Amino acid sequence: MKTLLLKLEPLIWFMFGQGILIGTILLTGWILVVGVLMPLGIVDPANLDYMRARELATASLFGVIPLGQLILAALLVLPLWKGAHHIRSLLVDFGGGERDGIVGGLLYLVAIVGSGMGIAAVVGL
Amino acid sequence: MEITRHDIVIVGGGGAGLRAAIEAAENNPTASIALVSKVYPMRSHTVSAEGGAAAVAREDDSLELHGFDTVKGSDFLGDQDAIQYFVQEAPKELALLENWGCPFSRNEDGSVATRAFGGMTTKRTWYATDKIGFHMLHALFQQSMRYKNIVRYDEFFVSKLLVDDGVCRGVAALDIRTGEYEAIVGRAVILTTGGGGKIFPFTTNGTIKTGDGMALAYRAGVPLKDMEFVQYHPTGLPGTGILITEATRGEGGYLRNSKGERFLVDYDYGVGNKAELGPRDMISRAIVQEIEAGRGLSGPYGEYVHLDLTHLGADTINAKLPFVRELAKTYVGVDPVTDPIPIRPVVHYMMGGVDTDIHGATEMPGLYAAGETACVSINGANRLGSNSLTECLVFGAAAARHAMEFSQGSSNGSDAALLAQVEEEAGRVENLRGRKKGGEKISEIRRELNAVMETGYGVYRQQDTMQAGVGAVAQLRGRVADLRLEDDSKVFNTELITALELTNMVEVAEVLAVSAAHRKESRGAHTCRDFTTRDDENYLYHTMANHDPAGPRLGKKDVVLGKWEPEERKY
Amino acid sequence: MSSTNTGEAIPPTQKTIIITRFDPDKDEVPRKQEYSVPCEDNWKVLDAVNFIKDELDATVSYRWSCRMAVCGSCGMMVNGEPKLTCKTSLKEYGDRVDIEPLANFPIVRDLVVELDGFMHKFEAVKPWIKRAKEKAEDKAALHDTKLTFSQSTEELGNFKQFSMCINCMLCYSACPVVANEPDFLGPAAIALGHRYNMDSRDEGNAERNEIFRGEGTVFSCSFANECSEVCPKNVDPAAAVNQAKFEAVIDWAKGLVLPSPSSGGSN
Amino acid sequence: MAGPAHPHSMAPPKPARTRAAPPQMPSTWWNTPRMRTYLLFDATGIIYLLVGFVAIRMIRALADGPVAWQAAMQSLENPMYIGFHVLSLISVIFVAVRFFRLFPKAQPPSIGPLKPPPGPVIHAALYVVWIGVTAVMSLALAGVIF
Repeated sequence: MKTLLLKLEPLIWFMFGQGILIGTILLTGWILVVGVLMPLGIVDPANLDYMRARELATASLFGVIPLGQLILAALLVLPLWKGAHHIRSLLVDFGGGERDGIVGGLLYLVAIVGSGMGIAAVVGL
Repeated sequence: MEITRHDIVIVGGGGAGLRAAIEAAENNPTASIALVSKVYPMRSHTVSAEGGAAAVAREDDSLELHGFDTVKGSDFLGDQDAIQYFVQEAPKELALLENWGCPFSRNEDGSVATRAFGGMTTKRTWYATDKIGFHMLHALFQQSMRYKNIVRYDEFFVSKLLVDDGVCRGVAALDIRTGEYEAIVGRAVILTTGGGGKIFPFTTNGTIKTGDGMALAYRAGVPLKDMEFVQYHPTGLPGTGILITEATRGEGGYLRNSKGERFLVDYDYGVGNKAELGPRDMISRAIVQEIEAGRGLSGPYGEYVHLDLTHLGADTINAKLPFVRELAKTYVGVDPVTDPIPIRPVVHYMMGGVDTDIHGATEMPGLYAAGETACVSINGANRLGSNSLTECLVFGAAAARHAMEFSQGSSNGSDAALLAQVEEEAGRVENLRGRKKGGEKISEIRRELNAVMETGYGVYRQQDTMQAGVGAVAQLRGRVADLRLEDDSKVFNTELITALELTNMVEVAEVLAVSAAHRKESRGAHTCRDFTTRDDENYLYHTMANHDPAGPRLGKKDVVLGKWEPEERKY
Repeated sequence: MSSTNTGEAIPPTQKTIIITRFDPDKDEVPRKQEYSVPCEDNWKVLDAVNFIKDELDATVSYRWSCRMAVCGSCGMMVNGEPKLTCKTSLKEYGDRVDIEPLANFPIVRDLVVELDGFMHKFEAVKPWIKRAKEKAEDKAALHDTKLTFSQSTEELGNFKQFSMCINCMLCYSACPVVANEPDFLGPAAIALGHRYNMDSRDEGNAERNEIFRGEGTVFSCSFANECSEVCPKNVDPAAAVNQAKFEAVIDWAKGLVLPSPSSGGSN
Repeated sequence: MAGPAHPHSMAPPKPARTRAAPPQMPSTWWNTPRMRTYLLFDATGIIYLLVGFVAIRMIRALADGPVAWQAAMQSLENPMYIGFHVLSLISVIFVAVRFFRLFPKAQPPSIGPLKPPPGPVIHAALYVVWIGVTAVMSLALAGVIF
């Protein structure tokens, strides 16, 4: 497992990099509005009713580029890779050096599964 | 007792040792080269060199000019054949160093930049901002890692040369980490262990500069040459003795006395219009005279003068002298951009050393030496700044070539005889370890030795203090045999190593004292108040000191003169 | 007795220096020993340790040499932080100074740690100028008659910072990954490899990047940035490691697109 | 918390000549302010993973139709979710601040002929992009724009 991980480290680190950079930038607005302001009623949830949500989610640029879905996919998938990678290094930092192969593999599996679900959901819109 | 056999054994992992190892390994890929060092090679004191390394580089320069500067700088005591060979090989060696990755500072056109240095008529000192020694040592060390036939013995202390029917065949080395002795045997040995500045209290040298190689050769019966010539670098920080490179003056720094005068210009100290860029011995003497004339400043660590860089501006200082700025701020709390640095002359280099010929060979077959340990004598009575690093490269390589040649032609000698010597040496040192019955304390003897050397053999010397010094050091040599050691442990016993180093220091100091006391003239770094002129009729020779239980026996060796006749040394 | 530049004398202050002692033949586990030392005002931590060795207890063992922060031998943990003791002023500490051997290294004796592990990683990154062509036919690259390579000040600037490493190993003591992954190459070794990768005279990038992606990979680094915080020569190894990651990704991607001929051979 | 440091980390390739298993100081590297910040930074990984999955749940609900979407939005009003999302907001900001501080350092001196802009410029650019995108997305989600 460790050798497989070793081979894919560059790709994993690249995904982590996008996760922390683009993920953080995209997540902030989403958490602020959908996660905090609307549930607290500061912003009226009706502004994001079903029709509005779909409209945003399926918005496209010049009718060609599915911008809404692309941003949504990034928002769903990228944070998972930052999460998986950082939990892995956290566990290594707490003496998990030997088991890193298995633990790392599992975490990235979760990220892959999550990515699959995310992309499936976005495509299914 | 382990015995390991190699083709050649190199003692000392600094500039000269690493260059020798690389030369031997490169030319003989099948040969096995032992590199024995008492510290990890990247800790060797070469690391602290700052200014630069000299070699002809510019169009307006010539080998002839570099040669003449070196001869004149040596006050005509340097062997002119060796100097000729040195200046001729220098550019090739520094180019090789550059090819191995040394990050030299550059000109606009991408070629290596050169700067002015003391006693040099043109700019020929290749530099890497102000950390040439550090960059050179690391480039050499990393380059040496490329050769699998270099076998490193890190943190092994060599306490005895193994001599078998007159031929040097290896070393008895104490593995500091385990406390066990090992016989590291080869068909030739090269000593590259550097100088012995720590016999003086106030020196730029690190604590590992205890003259081990010189003492090893001396005890083995090989003469030490010109030991009386000790270079005082004009600019060292008071208290710590940390070196402030001559490059500060090369880049235009001024020396000022307490009245702010540029005393090298306002008064005549024989340096003419070179002023701050005169040779080191003259500038050090000028500073001492300024202090004695009452125009010095006083501080917690004695009298000093100012090295003023403020007019160079922050950009030049940060670009060319960043390490100097860091040192001044860290160790004397002065920022050279805004305030002058307190400096005073400090022991820096020993021109003398193990007597070798132009190939690095000593009188004893199979024993070679290079670098500050050796005295090929290209430096004579005073070394010009930035010649030393190049000397390490040129003669490190030369010694390696000739040592390999010698080793190919000679037989192995009997392991039994060599092992017997190592066993005997191991026994001797084992008695020393944790020797509670001694009456002398290491730090006490070191302090006394330092005091004797400071009073007797400073920038200005005179017969009475030197004669007194000879007696005092001889007495110390007797007392150092009666050391009391607290630490009886086997592993990493640094007290035992310090005791062995102290013995080396006392022996080297005695040779220096006797050699200095006999030279009744003023030449280069050896300046007497009672014999103020240079006396070429009676003293134009190399002082040779041979080991003798009663004390060093002096002899003479002719200076190899050449196209430059000794003349009055005026700048 | 030392004094400020204005001359009035400052008396030494008495400080308690706690030194970790360990002799493999005598002690099972490292123990602490306290010494009371009269410390001068401008002393560095190393001066206090030297005073103890010379005057109080000659059996204390530690490494030091240049006392001007350029040889890198005297790295120790001072009050829990990796420091170069020859550069750290005693004034920064109260009257109790706890000196331990460098963290994350096996102890040989007292304050002396085992360096072979580090040296092995050091040599693993092939820290030397590698040229594709041997010297002879390499003349074109050399600068006319002076047989040196031509290198602009800007090219020199690309790697100069990473070439300032004095191998003091403080970054290895500060790095959490070194503490938990023994085969991680470590900050200084990667910075050195990166230094050669960034040197315009070197052509060994491919080989070194392979090493960076192999065992003890640069990707183990979790960018704690502690190595750059403790580095006494601001080499900024964290920058080197993360730049090396960036290069390794590009190299890896290139490897997928156009499988390059294996560049083994020249050592 | 952290177990003792790995007994043989940095162990020499050949066993130490002094003893089979040389001891090592138990290193408590983690209890300094900088290291606690770093560990917290890594710990936000858990938050990112969970936020990601919550978002996936929301979008799957959107795909299932208006009733599912409405229920999903309703479920976010549960105080547990609100607490979690407030914590996520803090985490995201904390990550941004530390990551943007370190990001310029990781830029290679040159990408081919291009020279990345100096540190502070990258630093400022990152903040501008982050705040800009957050503003646009927030306004969009809140129905103010688009």
